[in-house]
Amino acid sequence: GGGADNAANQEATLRVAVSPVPHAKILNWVKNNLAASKNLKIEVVEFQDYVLPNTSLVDKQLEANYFQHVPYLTEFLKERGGDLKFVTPVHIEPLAVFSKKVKNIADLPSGGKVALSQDASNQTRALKLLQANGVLKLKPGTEAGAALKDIGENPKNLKFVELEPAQLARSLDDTDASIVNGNYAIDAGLDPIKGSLAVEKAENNPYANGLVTRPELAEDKRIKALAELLTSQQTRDYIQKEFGGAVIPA
Amino acid sequence: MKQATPWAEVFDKLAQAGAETGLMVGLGTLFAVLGGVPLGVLLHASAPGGLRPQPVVYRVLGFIVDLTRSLPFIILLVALIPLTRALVGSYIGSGPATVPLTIGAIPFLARLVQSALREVPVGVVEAALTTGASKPKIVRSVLVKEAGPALISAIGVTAVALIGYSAMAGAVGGGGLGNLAITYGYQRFDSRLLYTSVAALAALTFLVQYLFDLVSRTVDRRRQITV
Amino acid sequence: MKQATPWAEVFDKLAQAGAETGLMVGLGTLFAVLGGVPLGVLLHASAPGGLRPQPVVYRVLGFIVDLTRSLPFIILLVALIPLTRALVGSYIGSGPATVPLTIGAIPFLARLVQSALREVPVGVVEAALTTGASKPKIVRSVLVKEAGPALISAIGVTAVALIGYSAMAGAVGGGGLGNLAITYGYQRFDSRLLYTSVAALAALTFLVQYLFDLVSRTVDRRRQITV
Amino acid sequence: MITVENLTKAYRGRSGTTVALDGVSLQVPAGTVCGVVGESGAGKSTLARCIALLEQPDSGGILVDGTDLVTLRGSALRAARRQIGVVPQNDSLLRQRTAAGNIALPLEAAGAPVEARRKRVVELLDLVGLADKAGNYPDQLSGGQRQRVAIARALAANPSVLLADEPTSALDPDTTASVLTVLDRARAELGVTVLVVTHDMGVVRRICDDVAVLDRGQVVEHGKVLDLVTQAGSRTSGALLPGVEDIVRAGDTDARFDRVADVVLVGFAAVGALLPEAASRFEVDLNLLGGGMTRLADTPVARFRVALTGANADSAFDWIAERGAVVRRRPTVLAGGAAA
Amino acid sequence: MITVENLTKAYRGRSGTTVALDGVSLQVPAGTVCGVVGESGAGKSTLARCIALLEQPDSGGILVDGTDLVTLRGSALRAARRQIGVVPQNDSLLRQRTAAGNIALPLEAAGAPVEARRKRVVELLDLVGLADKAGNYPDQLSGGQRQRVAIARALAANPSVLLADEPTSALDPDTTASVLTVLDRARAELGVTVLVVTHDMGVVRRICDDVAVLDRGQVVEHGKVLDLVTQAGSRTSGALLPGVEDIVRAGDTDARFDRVADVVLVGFAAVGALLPEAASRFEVDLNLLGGGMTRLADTPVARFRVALTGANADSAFDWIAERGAVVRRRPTVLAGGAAA
Ligand SMILES: Nc1ncnc2c1ncn2[C@@H]1O[C@H](COP(=O)(O)OP(=O)(O)OP(=O)(O)O)[C@@H](O)[C@H]1O
Ligand SMILES: Nc1ncnc2c1ncn2[C@@H]1O[C@H](COP(=O)(O)OP(=O)(O)OP(=O)(O)O)[C@@H](O)[C@H]1O
Ligand SMILES: [Mg+2]
Ligand SMILES: [Mg+2]
Repeated sequence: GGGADNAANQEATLRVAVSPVPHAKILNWVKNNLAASKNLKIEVVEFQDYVLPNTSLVDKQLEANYFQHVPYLTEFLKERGGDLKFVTPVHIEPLAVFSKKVKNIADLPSGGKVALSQDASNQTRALKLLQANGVLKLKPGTEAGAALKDIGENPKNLKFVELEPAQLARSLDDTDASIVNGNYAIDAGLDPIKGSLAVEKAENNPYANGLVTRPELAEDKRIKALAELLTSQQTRDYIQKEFGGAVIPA
Repeated sequence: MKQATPWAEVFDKLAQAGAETGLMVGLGTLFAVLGGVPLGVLLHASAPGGLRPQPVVYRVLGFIVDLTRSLPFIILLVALIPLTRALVGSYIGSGPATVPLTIGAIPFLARLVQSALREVPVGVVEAALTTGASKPKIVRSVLVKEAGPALISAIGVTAVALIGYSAMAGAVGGGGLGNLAITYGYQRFDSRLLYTSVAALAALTFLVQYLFDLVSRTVDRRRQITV
Repeated sequence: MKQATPWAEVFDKLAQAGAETGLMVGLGTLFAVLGGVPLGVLLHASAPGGLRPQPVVYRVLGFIVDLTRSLPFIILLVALIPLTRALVGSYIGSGPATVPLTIGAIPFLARLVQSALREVPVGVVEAALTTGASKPKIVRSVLVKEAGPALISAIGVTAVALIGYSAMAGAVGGGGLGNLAITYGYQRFDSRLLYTSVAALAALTFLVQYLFDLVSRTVDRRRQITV
Repeated sequence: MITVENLTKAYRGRSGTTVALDGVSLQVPAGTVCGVVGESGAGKSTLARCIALLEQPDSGGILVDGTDLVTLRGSALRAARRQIGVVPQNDSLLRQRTAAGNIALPLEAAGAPVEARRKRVVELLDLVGLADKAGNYPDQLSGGQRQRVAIARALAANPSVLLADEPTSALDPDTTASVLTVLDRARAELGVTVLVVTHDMGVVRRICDDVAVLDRGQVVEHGKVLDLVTQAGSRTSGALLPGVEDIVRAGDTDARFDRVADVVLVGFAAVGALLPEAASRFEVDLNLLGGGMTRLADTPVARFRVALTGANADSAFDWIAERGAVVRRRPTVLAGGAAA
Repeated sequence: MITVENLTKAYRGRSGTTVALDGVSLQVPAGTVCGVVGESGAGKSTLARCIALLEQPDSGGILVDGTDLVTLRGSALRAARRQIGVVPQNDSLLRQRTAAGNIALPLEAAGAPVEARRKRVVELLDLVGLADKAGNYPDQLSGGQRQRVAIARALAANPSVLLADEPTSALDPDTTASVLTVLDRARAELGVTVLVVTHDMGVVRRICDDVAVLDRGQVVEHGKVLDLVTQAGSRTSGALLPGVEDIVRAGDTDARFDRVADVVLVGFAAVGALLPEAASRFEVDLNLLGGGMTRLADTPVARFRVALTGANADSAFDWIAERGAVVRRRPTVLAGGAAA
């Protein structure tokens, strides 16, 4: 149905776009366990795509989305236009470097094959994680949106392959290392804390996924209520418990 | 390992996803037929050796058809957002997702229809021409009827392709069995949901194929090898 | 707006992606033919009214074929990882991606082949039977030959479908034009790359379709309507 | 009325050019039946297909009932086509329609109302003896039954011109006779102009007014059947009259007899009695070496190879010839060895 | 040698059951040609298709050269099939192969080496008069040319049995004659057993030793052609001998004459001279009301409707009958009005 009515009607269901993993799981838990307390009606709409949740929010097909972090939102608004507001961060999916071949990131073989995500922001994060661990150096000034072409120094002459995010966790038999999102790692039975060669820091991590809405809805009481619920202690406990470190409350 | 999804939840999810797939594939096939059969007929008629060869029309139609077939689904979907909104008001969910699915299936079916019509024996078409029937009439009562069994097979192939395609409706919240298999089975490593949704998909495909096969054979009045 | 990708880089990327797509579609089509035509022949022969009807074989083959057709590509790809690795050592890159692409295309082509073979006039097959030719011989020199033009069309449809499918090979680092359009053009908002890669895809599709059309018509020895 | 003027048609293929029609001119007056005969590959079907507008001639004109069909377009063309019934040589039935459905095709094209259509189809099925096969699909019919469906279909919309390419090739003599009766009645009662391609001389004998003989794309004989049969040496007479060569035993020369001649007799009076009467009148021994009687439409005709032995043999033949018969003497080898 | 025993075959369809063969028994001795004739829809093609193993009979047995084909399987079956050449009634040429390619099909099936194959194909193309059409595809051939390709194909692998369903239906008389010569030579020189379904009595006359008449799925006549033609009232004689009914003018009753009879004459001696001789010997007026002469294989036969006027008319007929002719008197209406 059209978006305008739901936006105007304070009682109407709040339609929120999420990525299937892990956002849908978290939001569904909130919807099933906490929403009633705030008299909030939520419709969870799962998108397999990272562009359409924003465009459809701009198009007023939805009232909010919850799948992205600030850097991605900034990039999106810059490139595609529109006006969206980041309401609150909810969780971080720290990236971690896994390997079945080496125990230490410094042991990555020369000319080794490293898999990272094909989507822009995860790729940037992966490259920055590698840089932070001294594996490579990005060209100066490219950190913000770094892509493979921005690698300045690659002393080990590593070969990079871009894979679909969920694919990364499966690729370890075929790579020397793969940089995997925490949530996919834990589902794949990898332990991002103990089983990884390196993991993204949670503190001051700019890549916290959060709730986004249109500016005119920023003060909407339903959005505020949802933001509250998503960042409530119960939810944080749930995330902790459910994802065991692979997804960290922001 | 984490706990398996409870069966009750599995069935709930399957039921909902099945309904979504059913909607997308059912409507998609229906509209693909409404669009793809006429388009295929046009392609066939305007092609060299057709009922009314028109090289320019054929090339232009062919280009549109091939352009549409060449686009990755997500790009087609995005390109069609204005159309989808104009048609159904929104582009989110399984209903609206049917629009790009259909538009994607139409040129696919059209090419299959064209191939099928090419197999109608020329003598039969000539006989129809000599009756003084108009070309639209010949299309309807001769070409389409004579190619009937092959057309039904082609529609079946399209319906099955739509079952596969419809997994991509997940990009706009379309849900469906394919999307369920991807999100749960593939992204979340939930084998219970993976296997059940894949089984549901396979069963659906098998059923669709079986039915189209059956209808195609039933309406076919030609002799078959008997020994 | 960020700076547009320089044309030199665009062409580099297109060239590489084009090569990847060419590899995946070319090899994929080749192997799909090697697998799909025999499988389609088997389906046709074992079907009711076929050369040697075998209901059990037909059902089992049909089930495998339909199962494969029903799977979302990414699931098929994951399911085939062990096979792919066994065959080519790795499952990452455009070469290995050809394995699931092929396996996905085989049953698709097989059903098209089956439909095409069904259009071979029964009298011709009977005539071949009375010569005492063996069934494999009849398949090769009669069925496949007589259905030739339709088979070539079917292979063309499969090749075009592979162009579309191959976009999904990006999931395993297969690259290709479709993936370029999606990950760079669409997801990274690079319209120069989007449009050029889509144009390249369209041109490729058009070319493939045109060639298969041409060959199909050229090898066809049947009369066409001349007035 | 069908007028074909100087029609030329060649098929160009990879392996060379075949001239199928090489300047064919032909007239079929309204309400007559013209047979087109000739060897396999002579161009008969090509001619019929050109007139039916299924082949584009290279040059020449085709007028049907005064209009040049080739220049017509659109609905005028379709209306003209509806006036022309076509029985193609090749199997052309719709495989997915019943016999009745096939016959209904031209009626649908003409926009006949459903009830009228149904009635006409029943009538036609009856006419071709297939009332009990109305619901059979072509693949459930015998060869001859399929051919009769094609004939019924061509007649369905009451065309004023009928082009029939070997319409009885799959039919036994009895069925052929009944089909020919149907065609003959169409001509007689409805004034239909018929062009019938056939290799069956029986068909020519029974219903053709005119006949055209095609040979390698050219018309080598064309005229009224009755004129052509009495024309000595015409192919038509050779083909239509009872054979005389057939009967003579190898080595059984004409030498045993004084005089031998092939005699063609036309009409009731001549056919039965002329020869015996001559024999008794001239007191010669009459021997029939071959030939027989037949009928062209309603006219009995006969050709016999007659041998006369006796002094008056020559006079007897002269007498026969005077009475309107065509007598062609044959050389007989005399005892002395010289030809007479 | 083909033996068919009590063969039954019904087609079951939505609109009821058609009994196509109803207890058919038939024997075609090795090296003979058996014609199968009968009305359209009588079951002729069904019979041929059953023998060719293209239809599964409901009951009954089929033995070809002593083996029951129905029980054979696998390579034994294929070997047996290679011994049987089949010319189907329907167009059955491979559309995507040339004339030569079609003819080569049975040779490929038999695994003949390429060079032998090529040679045999050329030979066969020549035999059926299509040497210049070797490279034409079926859609580039005329109807009769296609039929000849089918015949050549059936003969290609030198089968010992040939089943031909209307092999000359699309052929003009001359081409038919040359094709029949081919079949006749195959029988004479190679001892091929031939079953030929035909509606063309000319075919039966020229090459058939035996003939079987099918009527609604049953064999109503079966025997040697020469025996059947002299059997009064047999369908075969009606069909094979020159027609007598045809010639008599409507209203032209037999009443004008004293005695009328249909006379069938067989053999060289009888055919030419018997009737005139009788006329002069008994001093009666001889009038031929119809009929003619023809030839069955090499034997001349004739049937005439003969009217005799004169006192000795009866004696003359008796004399004719004594000399081996079959004489069937016809009732003549006497002046008084009573039948004689
Ligand atoms: N597949 C079928 N289904 C139903 N009826 C059939 C089928 N095939 C043949 N028949 C019927 O069986 C009868 C015998 O057919 P068959 O083809 O043997 O006749 P035929 O003697 O060869 O006739 P023709 O001289 O016309 O070719 C016909 O009445 C025909 O309609
Ligand atoms: N499409 C074609 N391409 C090339 N040659 C052709 C084509 N159609 C017919 N011919 C040739 O043209 C000639 C005339 O063919 P047509 O069909 O008119 O003969 P026809 O007199 O009807 O013979 P039939 O009695 O055998 O049917 C034949 O030699 C044939 O091989
Ligand atoms: Mg012809
Ligand atoms: Mg038949």
